[in-house]
Amino acid sequence: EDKVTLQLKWVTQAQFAGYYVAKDKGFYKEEGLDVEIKPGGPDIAPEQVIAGGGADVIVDWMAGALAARDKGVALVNIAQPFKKAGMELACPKNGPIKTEADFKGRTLGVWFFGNEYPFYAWMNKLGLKTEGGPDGVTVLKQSFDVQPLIQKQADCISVMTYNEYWQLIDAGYKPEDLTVFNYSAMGNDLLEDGLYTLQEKLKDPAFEDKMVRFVRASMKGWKYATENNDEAAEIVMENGGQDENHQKRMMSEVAKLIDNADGKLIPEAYERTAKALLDQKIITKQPEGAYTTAITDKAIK
Amino acid sequence: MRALKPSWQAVLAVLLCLIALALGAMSTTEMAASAQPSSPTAYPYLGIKGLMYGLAVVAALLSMLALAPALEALVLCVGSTAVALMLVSGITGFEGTALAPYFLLLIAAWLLGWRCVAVLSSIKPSQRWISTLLRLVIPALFGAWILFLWEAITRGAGIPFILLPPPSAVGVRIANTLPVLWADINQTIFRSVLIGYALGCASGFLAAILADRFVFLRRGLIPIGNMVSALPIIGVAPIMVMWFGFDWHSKAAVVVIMTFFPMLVNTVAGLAASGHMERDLMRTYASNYWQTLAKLRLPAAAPFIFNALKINSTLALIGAIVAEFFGTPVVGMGFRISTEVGRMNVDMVWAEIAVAALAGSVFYGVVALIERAATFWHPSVRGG
Amino acid sequence: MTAVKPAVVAASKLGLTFQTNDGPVQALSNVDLSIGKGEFVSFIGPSGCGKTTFLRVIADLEKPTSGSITVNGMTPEQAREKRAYGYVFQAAALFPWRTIERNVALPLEIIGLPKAEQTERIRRTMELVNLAGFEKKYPWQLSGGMQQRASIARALAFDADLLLMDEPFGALDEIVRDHLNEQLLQLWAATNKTICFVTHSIPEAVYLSTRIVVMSPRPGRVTDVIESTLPRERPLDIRETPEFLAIAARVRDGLRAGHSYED
Amino acid sequence: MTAVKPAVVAASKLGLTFQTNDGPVQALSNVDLSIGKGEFVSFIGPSGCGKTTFLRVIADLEKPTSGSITVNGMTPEQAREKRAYGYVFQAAALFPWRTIERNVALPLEIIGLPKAEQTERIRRTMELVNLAGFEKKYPWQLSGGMQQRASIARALAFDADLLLMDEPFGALDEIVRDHLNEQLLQLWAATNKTICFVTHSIPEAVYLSTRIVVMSPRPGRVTDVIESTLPRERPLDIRETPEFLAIAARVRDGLRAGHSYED
Amino acid sequence: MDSLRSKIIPVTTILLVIVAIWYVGAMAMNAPFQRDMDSRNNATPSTMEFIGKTLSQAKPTLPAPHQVAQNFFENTFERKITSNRSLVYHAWVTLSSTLLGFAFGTALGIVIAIGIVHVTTLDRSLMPWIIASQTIPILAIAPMVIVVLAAIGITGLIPKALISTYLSFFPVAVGMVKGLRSPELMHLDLMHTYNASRSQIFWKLRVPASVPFLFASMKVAVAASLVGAIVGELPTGAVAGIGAKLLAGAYYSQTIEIWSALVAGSVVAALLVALVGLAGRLVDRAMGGRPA
Ligand SMILES: Nc1ncnc2c1ncn2[C@@H]1O[C@H](COP(=O)(O)OP(=O)(O)OP(=O)(O)O)[C@@H](O)[C@H]1O
Ligand SMILES: Nc1ncnc2c1ncn2[C@@H]1O[C@H](COP(=O)(O)OP(=O)(O)OP(=O)(O)O)[C@@H](O)[C@H]1O
Ligand SMILES: Cc1ncc(C[n+]2csc(CCO)c2C)c(N)n1
Ligand SMILES: [Mg+2]
Ligand SMILES: [Mg+2]
Repeated sequence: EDKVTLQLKWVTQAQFAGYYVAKDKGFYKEEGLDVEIKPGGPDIAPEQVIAGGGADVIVDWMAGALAARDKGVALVNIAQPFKKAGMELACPKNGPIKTEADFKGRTLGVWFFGNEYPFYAWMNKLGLKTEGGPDGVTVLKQSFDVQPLIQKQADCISVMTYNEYWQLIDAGYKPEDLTVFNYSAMGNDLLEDGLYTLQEKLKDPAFEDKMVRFVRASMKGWKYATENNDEAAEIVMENGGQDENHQKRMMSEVAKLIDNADGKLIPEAYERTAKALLDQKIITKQPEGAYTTAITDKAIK
Repeated sequence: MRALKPSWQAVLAVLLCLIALALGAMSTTEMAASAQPSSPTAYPYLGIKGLMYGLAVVAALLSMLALAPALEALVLCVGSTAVALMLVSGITGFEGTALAPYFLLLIAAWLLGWRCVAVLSSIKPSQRWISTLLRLVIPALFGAWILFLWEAITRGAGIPFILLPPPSAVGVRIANTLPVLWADINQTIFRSVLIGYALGCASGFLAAILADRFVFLRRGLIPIGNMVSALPIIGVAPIMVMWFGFDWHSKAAVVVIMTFFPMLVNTVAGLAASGHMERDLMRTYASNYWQTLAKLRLPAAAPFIFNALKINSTLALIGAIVAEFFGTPVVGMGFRISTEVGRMNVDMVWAEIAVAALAGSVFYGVVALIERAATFWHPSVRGG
Repeated sequence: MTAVKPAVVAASKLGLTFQTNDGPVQALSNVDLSIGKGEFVSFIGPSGCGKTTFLRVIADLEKPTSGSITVNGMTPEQAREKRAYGYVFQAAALFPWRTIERNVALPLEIIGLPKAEQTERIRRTMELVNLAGFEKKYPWQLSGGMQQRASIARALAFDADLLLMDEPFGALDEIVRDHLNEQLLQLWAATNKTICFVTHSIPEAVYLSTRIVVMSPRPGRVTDVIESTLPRERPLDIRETPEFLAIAARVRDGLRAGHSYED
Repeated sequence: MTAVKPAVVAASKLGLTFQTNDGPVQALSNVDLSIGKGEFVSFIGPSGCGKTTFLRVIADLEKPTSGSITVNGMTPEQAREKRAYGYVFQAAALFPWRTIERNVALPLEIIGLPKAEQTERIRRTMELVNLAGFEKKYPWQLSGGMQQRASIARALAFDADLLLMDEPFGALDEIVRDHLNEQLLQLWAATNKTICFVTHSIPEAVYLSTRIVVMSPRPGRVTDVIESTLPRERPLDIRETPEFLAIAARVRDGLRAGHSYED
Repeated sequence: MDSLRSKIIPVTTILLVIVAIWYVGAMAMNAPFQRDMDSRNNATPSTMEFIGKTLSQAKPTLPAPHQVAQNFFENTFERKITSNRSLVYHAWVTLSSTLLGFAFGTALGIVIAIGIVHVTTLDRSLMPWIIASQTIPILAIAPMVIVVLAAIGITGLIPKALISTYLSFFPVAVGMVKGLRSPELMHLDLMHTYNASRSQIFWKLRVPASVPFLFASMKVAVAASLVGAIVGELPTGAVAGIGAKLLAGAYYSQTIEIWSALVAGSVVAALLVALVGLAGRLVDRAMGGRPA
């Protein structure tokens, strides 16, 4: 059996159900793989882990991967299970923000640690400064949770459709109490969870073959997960997920982002992501060879 | 016999140079070039290899002659620094190609640097200004060597930039982002750290006095103080953000909690440190509690209290920075570190770390200077 | 004669036992003693017999385990709180962070004396113990005898009615000692202080005291109390008179009796 | 007579100045002195005149700022490294965390004596200073004089050829002092040790010494060196002989000359 | 035992005062959110009902003491200690790396202090850099440390313990430098007269003299170790330990869980500090320490 180490971007939750399902249901084993899944956390940068040799393949957002590539870690996207972005900005209806025009002079909660690019790209598009003041928006670095909204420290906060949004609902907000700005819906989305590996290693045909098998099994896992949400959520729970109900809900939301589980990258979304990063000078040069469709082409015939 | 003054560092350095010479090529490119002498490829240290070895060996040998310490230090300093500089500048452009001789020569140069520091610290100057100068030069040399090693190893071994950038890159980054760094310092150090430190130390001190004054409080407060001590910052910081908002107030609150306990523990230990006879003396004057405290027990506790002030000066800095990982405005050293890690701008991360280290050292140094002045009578200051 | 004066210190059946890691040590046993106002009482006895302990009991630094004691008619604690006495310890006990001058000032600060009067008293007592010129030095910069004198100056500056002095002149040479003996007698005569004085020097005890208490070791008991027949006015050469020598001989005999080795 | 013996201590033009916060203090100035093997030299002088400082220079605890000194023909440092001397400090300097017995054992542990011999020496010296029964006590459980005796025991147990003693008997009563004086003389006679002895007691100095060095204060100078004409064999009552009293008188005169106040 | 009883009354009194303040705080801090909720639901509760609600929210801003106590009790006593949900299990995971890190840290701190006191080169050159090292925010480099260690095959307990070490050696080093230099000059002189070797001076004089400083520092260090162990749990995937518990709680805003994990951490800390204190007292007693 070939060993593969997968580094996730965040803690164990239904966001990564496909991989846990593939492992639990033996899809990896069928492909002759022995996969170790390493959960991430708030201060784990998967890009660093892979550069340090701690993983063979990582789950990452495209923006972060391109930024790392710009810094000399040649990450290549080999599959893109998430077709749509799950991020959105949520504002209470009884607050001051109803439309994009109301942002001026307000405080918005944003996640950093590589998750801030879509927000800045959007503000860029709106022509809003992010240094505060009456003509711009004040940015608040938001931590794990939805407290800034509950504590009224921010007028809007970032949420994921599959996660924090439901925490707001749990906290007593009803869907009709909230205005949400969904990045995908606005056409501002940057690619989220994809699978990345090192360009150097991909040159090795044996490794490439291993990745083909890995992606094939992973996508099979995702397919299974999107079709059997509750079972997938339970598998996540068994692997250390927290709060069963929450995981079930997350699974069903995540399923909406997957589309059909073929892992194929949509080149337009890639271009949009690259351009947004270039515009913000996050990366200095147009990325070349930052993705390959070879793997998915071989994996999903 | 008097003409020679062998030192193990110099001898070992010469030995390492010889081994390195015997091993040959210093980089994979050089190896490749010598395998195919026909194709003229460029490789590191084309012309200066001999010069580097020569310098190292000569400096090592010269240093073992019975020179005046100042002269010996000069020879060592010049020799080792020159070799290190050449090593580092030579490998630029060929990162990750270094072979064993590269590292051996590096170690040899470092040994000479070490010897230099050792010689310098054994000098006992008669004039004041020289000893002050030495006090600054020695740690600076030591630090310079840490940087040399770091630069040479990251470049020589080709460590990925996003894992550990070479210090030169960090230096460039610092120079280019001074305004940002200054804004961060302003937010983190002049607000969270200093205010939190002052409040935390003061409250720890007051708690210790209260605990000392009232037995009831001592029995009740100390165990609870112990519990506060280990409230992990990562648990407390989000709560503080919840309570005090996301600006510096919540960071200062975290710093208060972190600095409280060391002050409490050390002050309590210090208040127990005054001698029995001295306490008896104060009793014979029917000196009241506060008089005894002010005139005997606090002065006697001063070494312990300064101990806490010193430990806290660095704790406060760590606390404020780490607390900024959990909800902040978009300025501050901790904010910058956590976001720039996410952006893979590791040089910026290290720039902030370097600034933090500098600020922390200055902070600590100021406290230590005050300590020397205030506890001049303590054996540890009078020289033990 | 002394009995009619009001007793400054009155001990009856006083006993004190220390509990130590290897069993109890009886430091004082059955001490009966009354010291009247204006007396100068010397305590003499072999090393470890309980002299310091007795002084410490008077000073409320040690609680007796049996018997009773009053100081100025009060418990030692009340007396201490009234600042009834000044104490010169066997060791100098100077604070290392204060200069000599500020060490002497310590008790004056505590009783809250006005600054001007503090300066005056410090000057006077520093001169008395011959330390003028060393005001600004720190304790560790002084010789052993000088430290001892600084601690005497500190107690004298305090100026209480009862002076407890534990071998104050032990570390001083004969000449300084004679000088300070004279000074102390003058001070005593002029101010009618009561003085309890521990010493190892028989001539010193005889020269200074109106009464000499001889103690014997473990358990510390009072074996002899010798009333001095010398006049209050005592020039230094009184020490050659037969009367003086007779008293000294009696003290020496009392002392010798308490020792285990006969020679 | 002493000149022919090999000099154990030889100081010439020795000077030492301390730098303090308010200017330099000259503790020793131009001291010329040679001490031969087997001598018993006492130092006497007013408090603060530099006696302790001189002993500390011999012991390599203080570096002279001018002049030169040899100990056993070596520099003081070399002599110290050869463990040439034992030192009794003016204060007891016992380690508070060791029992008395273990304090006495300290130097023996350091020179690495076998356990059995350590026990034997401790027993012997503890008896000598009359502290048997207090082996297991901690220093703070002892009286001042007992602590001083413990520190003497410690130095005697060390058993070096040169003994430096700084007012070792200052805190002891006359009887114990006489006893220890005799013991010390016996020890000295039996072992041919060289002893440098600081004291404030003129009779003690005369009784013990083959030579008495009188010093004067600030800057500490040697003002008189008195050779004793007493025989080596000295019973205690030699102190009443006219010869003894004559020497004592000469010492007293030398001492008085050094003092600022005449009486 | 008597001293135990004489401690219980003060501790409980003060705890009661804290709990009372805590309840008031919980009501005050949870009230705004409750008001929001009520206004969204058009509910108009009576004052008593309102207070009751502020003390029974599922994710309160400040959980009420009884909520924390209940959660703490359930997770401590009602779960198998091997269960992933048992606080005892998590506390044990954290404790093991704390203890290892504390042992490393104390040893390292002492070694550094010895070096600084005895080697002039180190005294002159090392201290500023040790100080600088302590200003590096641990949370920033912890992931890199763990990545690098994992790359060379070190995983599990050791990386977490190393982060504890990093935080705990400093108080020990600073305190011990002070302590080892605290013997009285006369005692040092005495040792010089015996021409005692450096190691003899060290063992027989410097070490005993440094004991009060050592224990004061070790109390701070053991607390710092615990913080380090908790910090170290995050970048290792936060699978077990009090840090993992805190993180999971924080991630889902489960404030009650956070607080009960915090309480667990504090209890562990208090026990550790008390243990060090006890060891200090025993050592002091063995060294003939004089009762105050
Ligand atoms: N460390 C020091 N720093 C400054 N001055 C000092 C120091 N040690 C001693 N002196 C000064 O040196 C002089 C001599 O001191 P020394 O201790 O030798 O006197 P001594 O003859 O032993 O007196 P005593 O009989 O009182 O013990 C004194 O005036 C003292 O103030
Ligand atoms: N704190 C203590 N704990 C236990 N025993 C003590 C304590 N203090 C004194 N002792 C013992 O009490 C006895 C009397 O001691 P004290 O100090 O009163 O003697 P002293 O007469 O002053 O002797 P010296 O002339 O040597 O100073 C001694 O045997 C001593 O060991
Ligand atoms: C510090 C911090 N960073 C990001 C998120 C939000 N978050 C959680 S999962 C996820 C998708 C990436 O896997 C994102 C963006 C957070 N809550 N806290
Ligand atoms: Mg006494
Ligand atoms: Mg002296």
